[in-house]
Amino acid sequence: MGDTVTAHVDDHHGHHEQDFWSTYVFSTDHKMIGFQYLFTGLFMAAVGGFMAYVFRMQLAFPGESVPGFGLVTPGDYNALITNHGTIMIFWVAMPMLIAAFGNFLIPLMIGCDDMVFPRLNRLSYQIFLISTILLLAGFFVPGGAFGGAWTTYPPLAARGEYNLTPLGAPIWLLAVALEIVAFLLGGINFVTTVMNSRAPGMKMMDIPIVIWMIIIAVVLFMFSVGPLVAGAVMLLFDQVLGTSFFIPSGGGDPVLFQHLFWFFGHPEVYVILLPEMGIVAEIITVFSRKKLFGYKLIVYTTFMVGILSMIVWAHHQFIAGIDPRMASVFSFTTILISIPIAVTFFAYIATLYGGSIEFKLPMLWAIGMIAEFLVGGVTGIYLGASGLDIYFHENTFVVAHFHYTMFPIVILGGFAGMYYWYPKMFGRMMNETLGKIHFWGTIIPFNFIFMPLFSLGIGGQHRRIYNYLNFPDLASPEFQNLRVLATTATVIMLLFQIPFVINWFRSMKSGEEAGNNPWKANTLEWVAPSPPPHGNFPDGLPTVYRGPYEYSVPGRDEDYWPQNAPN
Amino acid sequence: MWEFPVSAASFSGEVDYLFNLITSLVGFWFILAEIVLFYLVFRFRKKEGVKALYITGETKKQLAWIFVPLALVVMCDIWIDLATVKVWNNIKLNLPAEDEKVRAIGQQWSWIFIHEGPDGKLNTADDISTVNELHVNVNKVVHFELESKDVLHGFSVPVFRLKQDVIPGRIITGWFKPTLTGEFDIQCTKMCGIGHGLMGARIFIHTPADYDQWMAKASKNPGNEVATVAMNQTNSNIGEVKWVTP
Amino acid sequence: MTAESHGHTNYVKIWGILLFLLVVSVVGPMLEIPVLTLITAFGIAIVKALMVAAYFMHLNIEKRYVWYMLISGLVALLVLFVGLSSDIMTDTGKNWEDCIATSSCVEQRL
Amino acid sequence: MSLAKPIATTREVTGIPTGRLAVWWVIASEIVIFGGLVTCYLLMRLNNVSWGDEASHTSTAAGATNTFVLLTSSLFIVLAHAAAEKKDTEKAFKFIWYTIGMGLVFLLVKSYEYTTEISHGYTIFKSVFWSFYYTATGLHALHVIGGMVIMGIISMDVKKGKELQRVELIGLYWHFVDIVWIFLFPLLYIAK
Repeated sequence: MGDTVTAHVDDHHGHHEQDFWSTYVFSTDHKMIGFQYLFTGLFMAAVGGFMAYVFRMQLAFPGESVPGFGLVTPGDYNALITNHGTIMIFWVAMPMLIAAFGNFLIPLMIGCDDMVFPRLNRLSYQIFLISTILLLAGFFVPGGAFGGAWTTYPPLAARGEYNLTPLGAPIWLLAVALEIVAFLLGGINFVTTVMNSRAPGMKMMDIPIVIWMIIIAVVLFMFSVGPLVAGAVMLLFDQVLGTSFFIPSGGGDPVLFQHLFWFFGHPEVYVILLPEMGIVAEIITVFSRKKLFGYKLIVYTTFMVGILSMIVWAHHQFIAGIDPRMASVFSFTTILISIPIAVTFFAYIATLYGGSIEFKLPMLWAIGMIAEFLVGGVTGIYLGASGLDIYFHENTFVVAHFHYTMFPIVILGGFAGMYYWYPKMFGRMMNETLGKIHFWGTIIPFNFIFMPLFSLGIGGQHRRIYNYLNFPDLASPEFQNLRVLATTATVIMLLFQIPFVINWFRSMKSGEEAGNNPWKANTLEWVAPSPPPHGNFPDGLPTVYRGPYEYSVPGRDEDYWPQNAPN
Repeated sequence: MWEFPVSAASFSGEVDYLFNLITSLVGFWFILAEIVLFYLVFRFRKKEGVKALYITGETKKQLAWIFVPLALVVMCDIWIDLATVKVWNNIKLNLPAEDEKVRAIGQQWSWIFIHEGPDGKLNTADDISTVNELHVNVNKVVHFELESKDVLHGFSVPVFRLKQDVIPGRIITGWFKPTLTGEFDIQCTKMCGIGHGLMGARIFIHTPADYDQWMAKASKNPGNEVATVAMNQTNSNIGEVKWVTP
Repeated sequence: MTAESHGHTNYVKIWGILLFLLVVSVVGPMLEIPVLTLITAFGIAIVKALMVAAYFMHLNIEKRYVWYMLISGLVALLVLFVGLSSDIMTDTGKNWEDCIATSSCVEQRL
Repeated sequence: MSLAKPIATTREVTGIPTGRLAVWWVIASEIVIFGGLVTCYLLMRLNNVSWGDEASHTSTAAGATNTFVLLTSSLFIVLAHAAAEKKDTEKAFKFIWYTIGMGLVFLLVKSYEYTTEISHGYTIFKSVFWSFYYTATGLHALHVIGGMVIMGIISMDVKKGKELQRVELIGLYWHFVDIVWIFLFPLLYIAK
């Protein structure tokens, strides 16, 4: 995997490790663990992006050698799409949005010096790192990496003679299981920290939204992942020992695994979505100098989202052979869940009303995220409607839909967070011009990648196909042009990540000094020095006097009112 | 672009109607939300000396700005729900009386279709097995039984707007009624291994006369010979693609 | 929670009750009455679990929301059970049947 | 790497000590893991009447013995906890090791059971019931082993009079493992 982005991230990672070990590698400091997660996540994003480049090239120019990879065989293609999905969900979205931001922000934002269990925290990252190495090792074992789609449906995933990757499949599963264990450990740490270690005076309703959302996401994760852990153990036994939990000829039931997977898989979407919604909430309030519209309402609806997201999972299986009567129930709950999500988005839009909006970089990304996520949100209705899902299931319409949700969430939202907290992380500001080039160079090609997929999906193109020219109805030149368009946009978008890498590292050395509170924000992390030293608050841990969103309060000279200011 | 393939089954029009209904409803809300978002963003740009308003969003009057649109959204949701359940039930729950029956068996990586032979019954000696070719009569209700020999497959006919996963160990029954003659794609829509991308078949919708002609020709090779021979061919083709770079 | 509060529980007595329940749950099924088996086996398991949770784990004097935490896990499982029951717990559903249970599998048909 | 606890660990906003709160969350997440397995088992068992015959080959006597052993070990660890709260380190140490001993007995009975069953041909491959049987009891046995190891480590600190609150924490975990067994016993052994 040797594209430029990867190399950059990797180099710098190595550079960290040259410094003495206890500061950078075996640190128990929550900020350093957050960085470790962040850099691992960014590295894996580059790997996943490279995979996307390879298989998009194969689709646009089937059978031709892909520069930087070579010829793509069907097995390679399956392995690439499978691992692209796995990596982007489990090794990019989860570590970046939850683990990295959670680790970095939770102690700072609730005003304490570290996580409650620093060593557990370190262990969580180490397990995560092992799982990362294990996943990538899958590419180098005989038979190659697992290629049965990230959903690992048995029997395909359960038997080497079906998937032809007898080593790749268990390695993949083991990596995912370890990664889940890492996040369970980290999650327990997060929840305990926020419940028990808030700054004096910080009541439940004084917690910044992003922390609320991370915690609800973590709890949701904990309650939904259990059956999948059990299912993963069962599947691993099927793979390695040869039991028949999910093999019909041995008395098992393949549909059972689908249920276990999606019982976790659907809440997982919200596990990723919620922290990112929190990041956006922080950013839009700061850059519009407005109090968040309906703080309590948002907290309650987030709980609703969490609860509802546990009862919608089977909409991934409408046509998977489940009892068709269940489809109507799940169709109903699915469309129901749009209600609390709509409330949150309406509240965000309402927050902008009457604001004093300044388009600094983080705000640009946050507004971009809201605007683009709406596309993903409304196209979800098409798929949640069981009648229409008959057509759109396993269709590139689905691919376009979830990239329109996941991409704004993970990439646009993730960048929003990184641009917003960069001054706190490294004490310096990022370059605005490079950042704007990065923004427009990401968001415009993004639409040109996935709008064609909507169009192709409506035209009947199905997913996970190595070469569409094998299907006479899908081989028309118009369709092929759309595929080439999407591929070109992919390449352009990936190239436009270079300004970000340059900006990130250049600003670290030569950016403008940020000071403690460059954005004039209220939350506690901006009280600490930038970057915060070990222990976070050298002047003593803060006490909280008010909620986090008291911007432009009438009668005050300044338009912000930090949570820790006594008056 | 942005259009469905031809509509070739009795129920595919309903799916298209559902698509248009949802597009108009969510399209309205989507455009409205984007307009409001961008209007607010540009209307309330930072101006020197103008301080932002202080709105908590916790009074009833302010919350009305959220709940009134929400109530309207919920009404649209219910509308969509009712419409979709109707379509779903028609395609997946109802089984109109059958005119002919066909069995589709998925395997890695081809489809075997077992047609009723001249006697009009399945499971008899004159059944016609074909590989990757499904032959049906136009304007006849066809029941299909889906089975799989190994892993999950997906039986999808885009022109019918029909899709159903095939599960080993289960027999899943469904129906369609073709309304157009012609030759169209059948896709496998569930990842089924290395040859998934090659697992396509064709459906031939015949007029009754053509159908009889086809059957007369096909029943000269009764039994499973056709299937077995063609099956081996398919597998060896895939083998080539798999191990020798294309 | 303090040492005094624990002093009120006689752990050995609780243990005695648990052992008695264990004996009942083993002897109950020997009568071979299905309903009684269900009650003695699973009803008593629930009682035993609750007793261990309440007295040994001190949930009886723990903050209320720990109960809620644990019970929400069980509620999630209940949801899972209900959602899966129409698929996994039956041989036949609307328009599908389990061909292994009805012994009409593919191999026999080809 | 400093071993000094951060101030965060000493805060107690909820009124539950941090360690105990964390163990409750561990238990909550374990409930869904074991519960997920048991739910799968129940669903498939209710669909497969024949599993009752398979279950009749499990040894109720061994299962009952193990239930007795685990209940007793639960008593020991709660007594250790009570002793630790009274700062009676000697007694706490003693009861922790009684618990570990009970864990050992449990594992011995379990391995005897496994040996007998496997030698009679009831291996993990025999049927899905046996797959579930070995998976569930194996996963549970792993928890027992893990609990014993942690107890051993904790007992060393307890002897020195340090970190006495950890006796309660491992106790909570141990009781949870006990409760899992309380449910596995009727599910796998009694119901025939």
